[in-house]
Amino acid sequence: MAKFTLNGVEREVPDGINLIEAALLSKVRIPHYCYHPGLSPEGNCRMCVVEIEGIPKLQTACTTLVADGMVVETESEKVIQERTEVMEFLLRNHPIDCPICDQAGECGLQKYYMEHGLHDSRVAVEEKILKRKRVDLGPLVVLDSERCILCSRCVRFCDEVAGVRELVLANRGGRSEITTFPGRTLENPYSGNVVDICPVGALTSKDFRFKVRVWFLKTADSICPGCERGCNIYLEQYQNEVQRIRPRANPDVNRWWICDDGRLDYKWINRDRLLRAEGEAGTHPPERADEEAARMLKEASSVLLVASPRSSNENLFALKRFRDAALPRAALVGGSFRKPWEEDRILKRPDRNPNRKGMELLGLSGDLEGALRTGPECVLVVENDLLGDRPELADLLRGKKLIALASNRDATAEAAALRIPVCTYAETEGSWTNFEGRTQAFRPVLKAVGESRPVFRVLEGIARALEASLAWSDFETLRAETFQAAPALGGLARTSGGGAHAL
Amino acid sequence: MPGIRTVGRPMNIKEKWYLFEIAKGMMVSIRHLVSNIFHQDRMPTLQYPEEKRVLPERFRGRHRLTKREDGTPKCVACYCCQTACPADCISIEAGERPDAGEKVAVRFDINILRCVFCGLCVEACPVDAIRMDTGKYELSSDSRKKLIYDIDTLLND
Amino acid sequence: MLFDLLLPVLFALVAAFLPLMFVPLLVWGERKAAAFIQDRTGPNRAEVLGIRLGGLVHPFADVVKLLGKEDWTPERVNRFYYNLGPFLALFISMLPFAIVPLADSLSVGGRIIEMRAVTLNVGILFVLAITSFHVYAIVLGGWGANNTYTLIGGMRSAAQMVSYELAMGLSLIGVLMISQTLDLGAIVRQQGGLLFGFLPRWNVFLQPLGFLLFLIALFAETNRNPFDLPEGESEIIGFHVEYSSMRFAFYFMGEYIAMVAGSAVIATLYFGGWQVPWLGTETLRANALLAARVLLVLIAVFGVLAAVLFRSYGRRLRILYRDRRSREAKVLGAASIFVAVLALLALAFLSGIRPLGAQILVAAVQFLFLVAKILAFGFLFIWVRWTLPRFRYDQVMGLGWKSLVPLGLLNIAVTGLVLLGID
Amino acid sequence: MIAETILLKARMGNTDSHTLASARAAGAYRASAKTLAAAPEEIVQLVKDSGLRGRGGAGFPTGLKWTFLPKNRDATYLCVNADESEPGTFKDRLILEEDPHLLIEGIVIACRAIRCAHAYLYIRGEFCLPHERIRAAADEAYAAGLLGPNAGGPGQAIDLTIHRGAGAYICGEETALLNSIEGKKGQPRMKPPFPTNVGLFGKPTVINNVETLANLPFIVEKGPDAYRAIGTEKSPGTRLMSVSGHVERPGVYEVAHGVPMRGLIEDLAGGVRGGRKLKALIPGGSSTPVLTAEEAYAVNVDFESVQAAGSMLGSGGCIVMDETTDMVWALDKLAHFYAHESCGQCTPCREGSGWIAEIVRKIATGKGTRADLEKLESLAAQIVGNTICVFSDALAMPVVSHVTKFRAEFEAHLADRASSSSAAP
Repeated sequence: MAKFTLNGVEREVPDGINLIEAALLSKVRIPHYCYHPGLSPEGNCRMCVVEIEGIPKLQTACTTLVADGMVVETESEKVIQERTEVMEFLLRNHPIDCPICDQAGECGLQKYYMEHGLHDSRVAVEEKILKRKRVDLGPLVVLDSERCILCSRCVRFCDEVAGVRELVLANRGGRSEITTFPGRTLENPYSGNVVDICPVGALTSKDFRFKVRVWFLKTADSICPGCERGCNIYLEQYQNEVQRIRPRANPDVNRWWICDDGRLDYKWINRDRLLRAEGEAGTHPPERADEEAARMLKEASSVLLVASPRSSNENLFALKRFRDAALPRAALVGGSFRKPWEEDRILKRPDRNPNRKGMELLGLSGDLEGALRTGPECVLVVENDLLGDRPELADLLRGKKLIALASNRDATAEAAALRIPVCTYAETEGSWTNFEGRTQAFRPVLKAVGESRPVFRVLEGIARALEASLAWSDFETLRAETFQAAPALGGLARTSGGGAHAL
Repeated sequence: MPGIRTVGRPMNIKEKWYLFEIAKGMMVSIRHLVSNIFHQDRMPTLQYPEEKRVLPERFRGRHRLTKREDGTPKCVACYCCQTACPADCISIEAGERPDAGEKVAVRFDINILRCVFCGLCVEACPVDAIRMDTGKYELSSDSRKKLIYDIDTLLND
Repeated sequence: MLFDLLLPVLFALVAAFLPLMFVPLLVWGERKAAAFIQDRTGPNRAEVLGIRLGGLVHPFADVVKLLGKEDWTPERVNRFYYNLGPFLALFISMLPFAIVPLADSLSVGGRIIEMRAVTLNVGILFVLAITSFHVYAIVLGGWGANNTYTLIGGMRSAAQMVSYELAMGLSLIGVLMISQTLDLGAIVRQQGGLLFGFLPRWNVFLQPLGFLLFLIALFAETNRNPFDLPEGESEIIGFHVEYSSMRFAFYFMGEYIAMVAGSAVIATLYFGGWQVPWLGTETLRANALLAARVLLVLIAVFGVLAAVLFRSYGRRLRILYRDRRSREAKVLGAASIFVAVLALLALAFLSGIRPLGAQILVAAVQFLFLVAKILAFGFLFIWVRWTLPRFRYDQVMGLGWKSLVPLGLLNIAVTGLVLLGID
Repeated sequence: MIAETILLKARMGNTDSHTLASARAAGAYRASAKTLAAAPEEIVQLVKDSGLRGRGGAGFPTGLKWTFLPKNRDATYLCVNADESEPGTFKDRLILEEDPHLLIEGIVIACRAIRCAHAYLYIRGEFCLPHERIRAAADEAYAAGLLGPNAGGPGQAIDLTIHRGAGAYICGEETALLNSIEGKKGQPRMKPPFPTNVGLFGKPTVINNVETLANLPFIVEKGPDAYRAIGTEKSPGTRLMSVSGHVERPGVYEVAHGVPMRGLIEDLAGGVRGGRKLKALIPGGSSTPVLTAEEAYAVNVDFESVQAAGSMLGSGGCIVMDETTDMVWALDKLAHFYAHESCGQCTPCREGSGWIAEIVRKIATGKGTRADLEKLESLAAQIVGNTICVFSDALAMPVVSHVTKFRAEFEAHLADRASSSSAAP
């Protein structure tokens, strides 16, 4: 621990952290552009300068490690003047195109200009240096060189995190530019992160570009469903459609990053949704659908329930309770045949199911094919695209009455005799347990699409139609019951905190 | 009456009689009637579609979108007007401009049925793309659809 | 014989259509007067071949509109009563006209022809009886629409009308005491001659308080402002909210006809009915030729005056409109000139009038005076409506029971005392 | 009347002075041979005693710098800064061209002193002949065993790698030089850590100027006292002064520290060209503040005296400007040089240098306003001391000194000078 004085107040912070982090522990924000907690400090933007007693020149907080007895001023007149001056330099060649810039609203220049600049411009627009606009860097990223403040975060990200040297700062002085090496493109599987860490609108995502102004977005904390890593994300919606995914800092899981596959893994939420319950006789209102499902389950001589490693712990537990309460003779197996993808050393895990571990901890696994071979008359599939993931299962499923609780019109839903719409993870609360056994909660950002309901509500409805007592007053009750019944899940994990920088 | 308090000056006997007050009131209205019969030209009413009021120079009227020199919309689809609009009557869709790597509105609808003509959109516009200077105030139509002005209508006003 | 049969039918038709013809006129007058009182121009857009008659075409356009509107019947109503309401309102309003004498009686070939549909010696009672019936139209409308609000509205109106009927009856007794008859024809005839040598001997001068009470009660009976609570749709829902289209119009026509009928009754009872002031029937008949000449001269003068007015009006129209509407003044001006020329020609060729002709001419003049009096009261109704605010319900009731009834009694007492004194 | 004091230029002047044979004949490598027997600490002490100060510009005591190296280190590098790009300075070129063995001997001594097995010589890309000469000299030294596996004693290698720069002025900055040698973009590094702790390839590194190292043979051979006998107390030894500009005889003159500047200009360089009067003098290379004629005639050629006059002796690049010189034009040249050479890393320098250059050009072309002049001064103040390296200071100081010392000239260039009462062209 190191004791230092910050703005006249003595603080104690861990050794070996820099002044930005140390100040942040005391809720003092030191403005910065080039510094990012996930990258090596460079000290080129000069925005984070602070006054340290005994050192005549202002020091960059990002490169200065806190030391015992240090006396630091972050808001002295000298510091504030220097920040204002740096802002003037940063804005000197910055184009006046906030209106067309996607970053407007979450831009570091805008933010700090309001906080630390507010100077009158001494630059005529025609004096600004013109650079390349709309440079295609790679499949996901577009560069506007004029807007770039050359903080080199993106360059350092590629070097240090992605481990590829794809970006470089070319040229000198006022003509400096971010660019790819000749003949290369920015195409590493984590390239989207440079858009997030870009403090200005220089790097924009091709996927999100011009779609929505950021101030219209509503955000919720969520978890990436792409693989069993369980990266923390922000889901952002506008007009009840998910517009983009951004990583949410969690030093224990994904640090500040997310892979590009995860970043783009939201389009299915907006597309091909099952809006109403559909049976062989047409569409049903929700209660009718539940009754229809109950009738099919009751009439069948044998029933198989299929759980999914993509369901939340709460929904899996609800399914278990449903079996116990309503269909005690039914078999219940869990599983998925979603093809694994290639693991990498950064974030991606081979198993593409976000809740494999949770399913196992809840005691739901087993031999699906074997269970199918026993010839159940009716199969209830919950959030599991069996046929889409493994078309060869079609033979085993043939002749069986299939009920699908599905969010999208996937192959399984299409093949089902009755399909009931359920909410995706973007519309409900829930939790997934990642491969390390860390149970993380996600929160809804969308209103339920169409007539979809959370899985446990549908199960409640079917149970009611089966005259079984199964009801939870609210989601919290269900969650509490789940964690009580499965202590192995360990309850919701807390982030170890730190480094959750906005800029 | 319980709960109701009469506020105001008390009436005198003559007023309480009411008849005299009625007569006074009747004289007022008949004065208007007679003078208006003989001086119809002094009435403020205009024979509207034929006669039109001379509008003040800075009368705003409904919106229009301005163009660049090459005829394309000045609008850069920044959504500032949409953000500023208290009536939520503007909806924009942005697209890529083929030339300079900039944004342009490919769809720009003003639902004039919702518009309150406050002019905040004009205030908000950073590029002087939307103006309320057409002086057009005759906005009736026989269908709601026609009252949602699209970008072509707004550009050619 | 045929004549005896035809005459009542003729008068019945007159009694039925005369008030109906007043309706568009009054509607027009209502709208136009309201506009002018409020410094507006009022209706003037509807036209037939460019002729607008200052908005007189509008009532006809309104009828077309009302007929064209959806005639909607609420669910679960008693259709019979629902439909009976507006019909009653219209029908009952017309009835008083049947007994109002339109002119002095003619004597043709030794036969006296009374100028009214029904010669009834209990005329006043008939009027009172019939107007009481109006309550049914309203209650039926309110109740028949199967809507609690209309029911309440209907009840409210019924209470109002019943209350004021009493005051109305009391105020009439003074007239009856003076005239000693219930026959309207006799009452009108009594009002010939002069009072103190210069005033027409009209009951209004003998019964000023009675007239005032009757007038107020009449306003209340016809549901006109300031007693138009039944009509206050937006503030206190009236009995007719569930009516639409022509059935709704029936109620309104009923109101206007009641207004006309009321005006006729009040003119008959208090303003000498068909009596021409200062000129008795005999005097007029004796100077029929002179009267005819004066009349023709007046027509010619008015024709020329109108033509001059239309000319200046036409100039304004031509500036305003560049379509057929600008021709209106020309057409009307020509028509005025034409009428004036006709009148002058008639004047030139008029050399004498036969006795029967004199009688008919005088009857026509008297009828015109009656119409003028009715229109004057119609205008009073309109004028009051656009001047006074509406009474609150408690004020309506208070006025009726606590002011009008005692005053009516007082009027009777005073009249009685005066009559006693004269005797 | 002053004369040159010859220490470094002793062997120069012959057509073959750059060859090993010629150098050896004149006594080269005697000093390095002497150090073979000495312990490294002794050599360091020797240099410390001599009071030798760096000739790169800052004048930091060389011996002291060497002692900053950590005691326990597995490898040490010596980097020779031959990236002489400062406008007005061309003394290192003289050594490299005329007496490269003097430098190589200095390198060998330094390597022994700091226990360095591998020295890097970073030479300016545009130096073609110097590169050729030092390369040839190194080859000769290798052939003679003066460099190579056993140059530092049995089994003690001293290797020399000559690294040719690509033409960036900033690579004369020591950490940018390190980056450049490492193959990265030539951008200065954050300090701390200082190169003596984390330098080339992450190892402790000493970076010395060519002229500094060229002093070592004399010190080793003649001893620190003999060295201290020359020059002033705080600035011992001689100084290679590059005199350029409006003088009759421009060139490199070796003078003992402490001689009057007037003597250097008038006696050695032949006075201001054409008998004109001196107007201004840049004493230590383009990045040092300019001196007026009076100031210039009052100073002596040593660190303290020039510093007292508000400038720096820097790298000894004396630029003489006579009375016909347009100071605005002069600053315009300087500003554009610095705008062109800013590495673009730190915000104030990247944006400020270009901005300053633009404004100076604006003033120089008669389009400037009083507001521009004020902007110029404020911008210069804004960039001083706010960057990773001292490049921005190197620009800001000349700007400030030019504008304050020759303000009237700047005001005369302004477009709106009429509005100013104080402007008197």
